[in-house]
Amino acid sequence: MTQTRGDAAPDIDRGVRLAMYRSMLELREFEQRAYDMFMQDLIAGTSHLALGQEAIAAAFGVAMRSDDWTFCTYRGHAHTLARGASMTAAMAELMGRGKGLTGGKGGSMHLTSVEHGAMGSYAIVGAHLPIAAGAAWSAQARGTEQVAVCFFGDGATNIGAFHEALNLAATWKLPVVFVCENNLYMEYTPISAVTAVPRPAADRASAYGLDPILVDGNDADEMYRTALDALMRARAGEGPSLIEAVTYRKGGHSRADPGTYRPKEEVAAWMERDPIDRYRVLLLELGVSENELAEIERGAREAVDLATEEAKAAPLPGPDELERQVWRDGGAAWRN
Amino acid sequence: MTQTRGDAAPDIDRGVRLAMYRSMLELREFEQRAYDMFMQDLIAGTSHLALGQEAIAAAFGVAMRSDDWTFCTYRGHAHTLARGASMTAAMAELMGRGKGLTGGKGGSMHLTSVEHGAMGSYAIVGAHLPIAAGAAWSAQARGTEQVAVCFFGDGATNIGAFHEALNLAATWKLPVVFVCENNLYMEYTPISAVTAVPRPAADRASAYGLDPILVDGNDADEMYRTALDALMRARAGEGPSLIEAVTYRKGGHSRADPGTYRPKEEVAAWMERDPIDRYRVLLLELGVSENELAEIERGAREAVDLATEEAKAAPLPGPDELERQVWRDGGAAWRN
Amino acid sequence: MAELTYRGAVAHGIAQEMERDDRVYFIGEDVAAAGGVFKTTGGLLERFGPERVRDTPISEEAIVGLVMGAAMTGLRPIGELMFSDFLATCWDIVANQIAKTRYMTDGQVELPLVLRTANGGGLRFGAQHSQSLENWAMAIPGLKVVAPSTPTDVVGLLAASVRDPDPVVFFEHKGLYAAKEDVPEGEIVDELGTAKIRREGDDLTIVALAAMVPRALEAAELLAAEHGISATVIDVRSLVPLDTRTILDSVRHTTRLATVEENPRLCGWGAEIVSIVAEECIWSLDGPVVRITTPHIPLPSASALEDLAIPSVNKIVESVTKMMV
Amino acid sequence: MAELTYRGAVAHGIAQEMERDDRVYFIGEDVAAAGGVFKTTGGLLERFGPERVRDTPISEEAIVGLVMGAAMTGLRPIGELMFSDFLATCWDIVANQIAKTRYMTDGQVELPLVLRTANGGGLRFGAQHSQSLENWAMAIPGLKVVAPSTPTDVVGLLAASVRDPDPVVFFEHKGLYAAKEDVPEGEIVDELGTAKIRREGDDLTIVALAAMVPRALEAAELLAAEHGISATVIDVRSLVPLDTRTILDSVRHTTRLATVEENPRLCGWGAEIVSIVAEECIWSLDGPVVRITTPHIPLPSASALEDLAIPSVNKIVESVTKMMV
Ligand SMILES: Cc1ncc(C[n+]2csc(CCOP(=O)(O)OP(=O)(O)O)c2C)c(N)n1
Ligand SMILES: Cc1ncc(C[n+]2csc(CCOP(=O)(O)OP(=O)(O)O)c2C)c(N)n1
Ligand SMILES: [Mg+2]
Ligand SMILES: [Mg+2]
Repeated sequence: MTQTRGDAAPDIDRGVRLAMYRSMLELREFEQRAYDMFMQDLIAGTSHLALGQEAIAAAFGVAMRSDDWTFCTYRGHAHTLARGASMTAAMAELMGRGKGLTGGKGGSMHLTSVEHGAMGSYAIVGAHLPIAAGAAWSAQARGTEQVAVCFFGDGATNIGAFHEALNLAATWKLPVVFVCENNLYMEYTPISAVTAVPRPAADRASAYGLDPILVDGNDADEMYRTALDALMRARAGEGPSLIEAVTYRKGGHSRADPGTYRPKEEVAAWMERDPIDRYRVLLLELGVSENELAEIERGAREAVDLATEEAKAAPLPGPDELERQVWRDGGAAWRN
Repeated sequence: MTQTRGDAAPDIDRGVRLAMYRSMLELREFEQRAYDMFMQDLIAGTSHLALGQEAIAAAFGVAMRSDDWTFCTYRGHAHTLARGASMTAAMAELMGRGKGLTGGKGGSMHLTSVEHGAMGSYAIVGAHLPIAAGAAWSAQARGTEQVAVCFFGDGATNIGAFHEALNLAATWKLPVVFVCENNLYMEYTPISAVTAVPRPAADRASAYGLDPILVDGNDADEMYRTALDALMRARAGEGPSLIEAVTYRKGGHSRADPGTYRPKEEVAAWMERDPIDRYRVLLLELGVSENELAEIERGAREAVDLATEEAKAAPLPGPDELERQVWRDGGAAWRN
Repeated sequence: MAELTYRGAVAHGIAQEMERDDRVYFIGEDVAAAGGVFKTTGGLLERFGPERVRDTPISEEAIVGLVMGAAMTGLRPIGELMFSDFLATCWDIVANQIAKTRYMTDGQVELPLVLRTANGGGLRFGAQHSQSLENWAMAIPGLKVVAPSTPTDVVGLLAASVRDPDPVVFFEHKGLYAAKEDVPEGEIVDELGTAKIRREGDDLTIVALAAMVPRALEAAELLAAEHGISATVIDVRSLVPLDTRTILDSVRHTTRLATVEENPRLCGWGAEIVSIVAEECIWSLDGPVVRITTPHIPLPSASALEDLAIPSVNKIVESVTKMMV
Repeated sequence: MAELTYRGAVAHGIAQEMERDDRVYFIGEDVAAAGGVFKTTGGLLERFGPERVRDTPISEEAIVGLVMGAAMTGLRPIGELMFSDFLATCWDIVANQIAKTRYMTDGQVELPLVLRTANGGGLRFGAQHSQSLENWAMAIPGLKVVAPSTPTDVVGLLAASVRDPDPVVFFEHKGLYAAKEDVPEGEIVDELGTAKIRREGDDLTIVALAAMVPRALEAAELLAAEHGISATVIDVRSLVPLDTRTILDSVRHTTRLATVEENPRLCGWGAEIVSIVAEECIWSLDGPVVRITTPHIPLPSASALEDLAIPSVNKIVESVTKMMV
C-alpha cells in the first residue's frame, strides 16, 4: 500500500524499532492471556481484542510525546497499554478487581489511565472523535503543542459523529490525528457491504479538505513514519490528519464470536501478514540477533505473567465503592 | 455555474415554463404576504421565508410526479405549496387557525400536505435526510418508482444525519434526490466560516461515491433540467443524487432577523440575480407576451389575496383539538 | 406447546408477523447474515430474503430515520438498535420526529413502526451497554413503550406492537434472553396497555417490569415464607399505554405499594406510578410507599459492584420488610 | 443595583466568569459574531476575542464533544445548544459520555463544563422548538441540572455552574428572556442545590421551576385573595442536586403539595418530588397531592392551543382549589 507521507523519512532508530517490537509483544501476550482467562471464566462480561492489529497502537505509543492524548474504543486494551498504563491494573480491571485501572467501574471497554495520557476508551461507536477534537482544541487554545490521537474502526466512519468531528477539526485546524483501523469488518458485517466507497476513511478525506492517507497497518515501520509525520504536522499547527490503516483481527469481534463469517482464504492470507512475525523477520534482516529478540520476547511474557499474578491477588472492590466518584466530592449524592 | 447533467437536455416546453413562472410567483406572493402579516402581528411565532430561492422549489414542483414525495425544512412554505398544497390552508396554519394544514398544531415550521406528497417540514436540521431515505427505501421495496426529494440548507451538510443518510442511500441505491439549497449562510454565520470545503455539498459527493452536481439555483430552467435528470435516474434504479443549488435569501434568516451581517455588495449583486426577474426576461425573449405574463402575475396575486381572506375568516382551533391526534385512535390517552 | 427461549421468541415473533403481512420489513446492524449479536434474529434472512431482512451500517440515525420514512409510506418496518444505550445516538429522530409527527401533522402522517432494542444490565457490560432506558421513551409523548418479561409475552406483545398503528419502542431485556417457557402453538397476539397479575396477595402490591418481574416473584415467595407477608406482583409489561386500573385496584385492595425498577432512581416509571397513587388513591394507602431502584449512578462493570447496584431478591425483601414495619 | 433582563443576565454571567478565569471558553452556533439568536451573548466576542468566543457549524455532537474533550484537558468550557430540543441530536455525548465518564474512570477524568440551552414554550415555535427538557437531564446520573427563574439567579447560578467541578446542564427559559429585575452590583455567585422560598404560606406548598415560578406566585396571590388559601411557593432552581430538605420541611408545615411543571406529564421532576414525599413524609400529608403539568402531548404551535397546553395561572388556581376541597 502507498500514499504514506513517511516514505521519504529517514531510517528508524534501532532503539525505536526494539521498543515497538517489545510493545507489540506485550500487547499480544496481554490479550492472549486475557483471552485464556475469559475462557476460564476468570474474566466476566465481554472483551474486544486487537490481536493482529498491534502495530498501529505500538507505533503510535512509541511515536507520541508523553503528554499527548490517546482516545480509543472498546477495543482499547492495546492503545491504553501502549501508552504505558499498568498491565497489572489493566488485567485487574478485566477481572473486576478493586485495584483495576478504573477500580472495577469501567471494565474492559473503558480502560483509562490519565496519568499516561490514555484519556479513556469509549464504547459507543463514534462518540470519541468529537471528544478527541475537544482535547485538541484545548491544546490549541492553551498553546501546549499537545496532540490528541483518536483510534476507531472502519465501521465508525459511517456514523454521524465521524463527519461532525472531521469537519470541525479541519475547519479549526485542530491538532488531532484520526486513525481508522480498517480491519475490514464492523462486527460481523463486511465494511464493504455497508459503505458507499471502497476506502471508508481515505475516500472521505477530501470531504474535509484533507489528503487521503492509506497505509499498511500491519507494517510497524510504515505506521511509525506515518504517525510521526501526522503528529509533527499537528504540532506545527497544520491541522488534523485522517489515516486509514488497513489491518485484520486474528480472532472474532468479541469474546462470543468465533469469526466464522470470514472466508477461510482471507483469514489465511492475513495470518501470513501478522505484524509481529513480519517485524521479527525484518529485525533479523536488520541485524538484531536471535538472542536479543528472544530476550525481548521473554521479557514481555514475564511482564504479563507478573501482571496476571498480581491481578489475581488483587481484592474485589468493596461495597462502598458503588456510590463513589459520580461527583468530584467523591460521592453520588443528588439531594440534601 | 456548470456541471449540471441537464446541459444537453432538450428544450423545455412552453407550458412547463409558464407553470414554473406561475409557481414561483405564487410562492413569492404568498411569502411576501405572510411577511406583511407577521409584521402586523396577525401571525405569531417565527417564520423562515424562502424569498429569492423560489426557483428550486418551483422547478421540482413542476418536474416531480404527483405521487413523489417532498421532505423539507422549517423553511418549507415554498416546497409545500409547490406541490399543490392549499394556500388557504397554509396561510390559516401560519395564523394558527383550526382549518390550517395541520389544524394549528404544526405551524409555520411543520407545513404538511400528505395528499399532495408534501410529507412534512422538519425543524431540526438534518433529521429529514434519513427520513426521506426511508420513504425511498419503501418505494424501492414496493417497486413503485416513486422518488423522495429532500430539500435542506448548506448548514445541514455539517450535521451527522447528513452523512449517515447519504452513505446509506448510496449504498442501497435508494431513489432519493438530496437538494442542498446553498444560500451561503447558516442562520447568521457564513457557511464558509464553519465548513472544511468550499462547496458544502458538491465537495462531499465523492465521499458517497456520487458525482458532484453544482447548479445555479436561481436559474429555473437549469434547476428544472437538473431535477428531471435526477428524478429519472432515481426512478431508473440508479440511486440517489446530491445536488447543490446555489442561491440567496432576499431577507433575513427568520422573522426576527434583518440580515445585516451580509455585506451590502453581496446582497446587491444577488438581488440582480432574482430568479423571478431573470425568468421574466427570459420568457419575454422566448416570445411570451407581456400581456400573458401580466395575466399570470395577476392570477398569482389574486390566489394569494383569496387565500388570505379565507384564512382570516377561518375559526381558531377548538379546545378539544388540544388532545387529539397523538394516536391513531384520535386521542391522547396514555392510560386506562 | 413448545419450549422457547426469550431469545428464540424474538425471531419467532418477527417471523410470525413477516409471514402474515408482507409490509413488515426488518433492518439493523448485523441482524441479517449474522442473525444478531444476541442471536435473536437468526434464520430470518434465509426465510424472508435480503430485501426484507437487511444489514445496515453503524448509522443509528439512518436506521431509525429509514424506519420512519418507510412507515409513513406504506411499510410496517421493524428496526433494531443493538443496545438500548444507542437510542441516545438517534434520540432526535425517536423523540423529536417519530413521537411528534402524527400530532404535528394533525394525523396526516401515520407511523406503524417498531424499534426493538436490547435493554438492561447484569451482564457486566459496563455503563454504556447496560442501561434500562424504558423511562426515556415513557417520558416522550407519542411513543408506546413495551417491555416483556417472558417468551410468550415477547411473541404476543411484539405482534401487538407490529400491528399497532402507532410507533412502539420494544425493550427486550438481555438478562432474560436465556429464559425458557412453554409457548402456545399457533399465532400469539397480545394486547398493549394490559398489565398482568403474576401473583395474588393481600398485604402489598409489588409492581415490576422485565427482569425485575422474576426477582419480584422470588421475593414475594420469600416474603410469604419467611415474613408472613402476602404480596401481589404486577408485571406492568406496557408503560404506554399504562394499565393504571389494574395497579390502582390492587393498591386499593392491599393498601401498600412497592415498585421495583432496574433504572436509576430519578424520574423513573416507579415515580410516575407512585405519583398516580398519591394523587388518586392516597386514602387507600396504609403507610409509605417504597421505590426499589438502582441507585442514581452509572452502572459499574465489575460483577461485585453490578450485583450491588441492580435490585436483587434480597434487596426487595429487605426494603419491603422495612417498609411494612 | 442595575436593572438587567434575564437575557442580558446571560452575557453578564458569562462575562463575569470569563473575566475571572481565563480557562473559560464559550462556543456555539451563531453565538459569537451574531451574539446568539436570542441575543443572549452579544458583546462577548468583542470583549474576549475570537479564540475564546467561537462560532461552530451546525454540529451539536461536535459542540458537546468538543466541550467534553476540552474540559478533561484543562479548559472550563461553556457550550451553547441553541434550543434545548437539540439536546436530542447530541444526547449520546451528553447522557452516555459526559454524565458517565467520571464514574467509569473512577474519578480520573474530571469534566468542569456547562451546557447552556434555551428551554421551554409559550413562543408559538411548535413541538420541536418549545420543549421543557430538564427532566431528560435529571434522569441521567452524573449530570447536574439548573433552571433559574430570575435575572439575578441566571448570573449567580451560572457562576456556580461554571465553577462547579462537575458537568452542569443549564436551562434558560426563553419565555423569561424579557423579564427584568434589579440585580446587585459586583460579583454574584450562588449555590447549586438550593431551592428558594419565594412566598411563605401555611396551607399548601407549591413547587415550581423556571417560567412556572412567576405563574405559581401569581396563582398564590389569587388563592389568597379569592379563596383564602395561603400558599408557600418554592422555586426549585436546581433539580440536581435537589434541595429536598426545603421541600419536605415545607410540606410538613403546610401538609399539602402541588407541583407545577411545564414538561409533559409522565416521569417529570414533579413525579420525583411527589414520590419522595410519599416515601418520606406521607403521614404529614392531609390529602392527595396534585401535579399540574402540560398534558402528555407534543406542544402545538397555534396560540389558541399552546395557551391551553402549558399550565396557566388559572389552571393552577383551579387545580389547587379542586384538590383543597
Ligand atoms: C453507536 C453504536 N452502534 C453500534 C455499536 C455496537 N458495536 C460495537 S463494535 C461494532 C462494530 C464496530 O466496527 P468497527 O468500527 O469497524 O471497529 P472494530 O470493532 O472492527 O474495531 C458495533 C456495531 C456501538 N458500540 N455503538
Ligand atoms: C440540529 C439543529 N441545530 C440548530 C438548529 C437551529 N437552526 C435553525 S435553521 C439554522 C440554520 C440552517 O442553515 P441552513 O442549513 O443553511 O439552512 P437555511 O436556513 O439557510 O435554509 C439553524 C442553525 C436546528 N434547527 N437544528
Ligand atoms: Mg472494523
Ligand atoms: Mg443556508
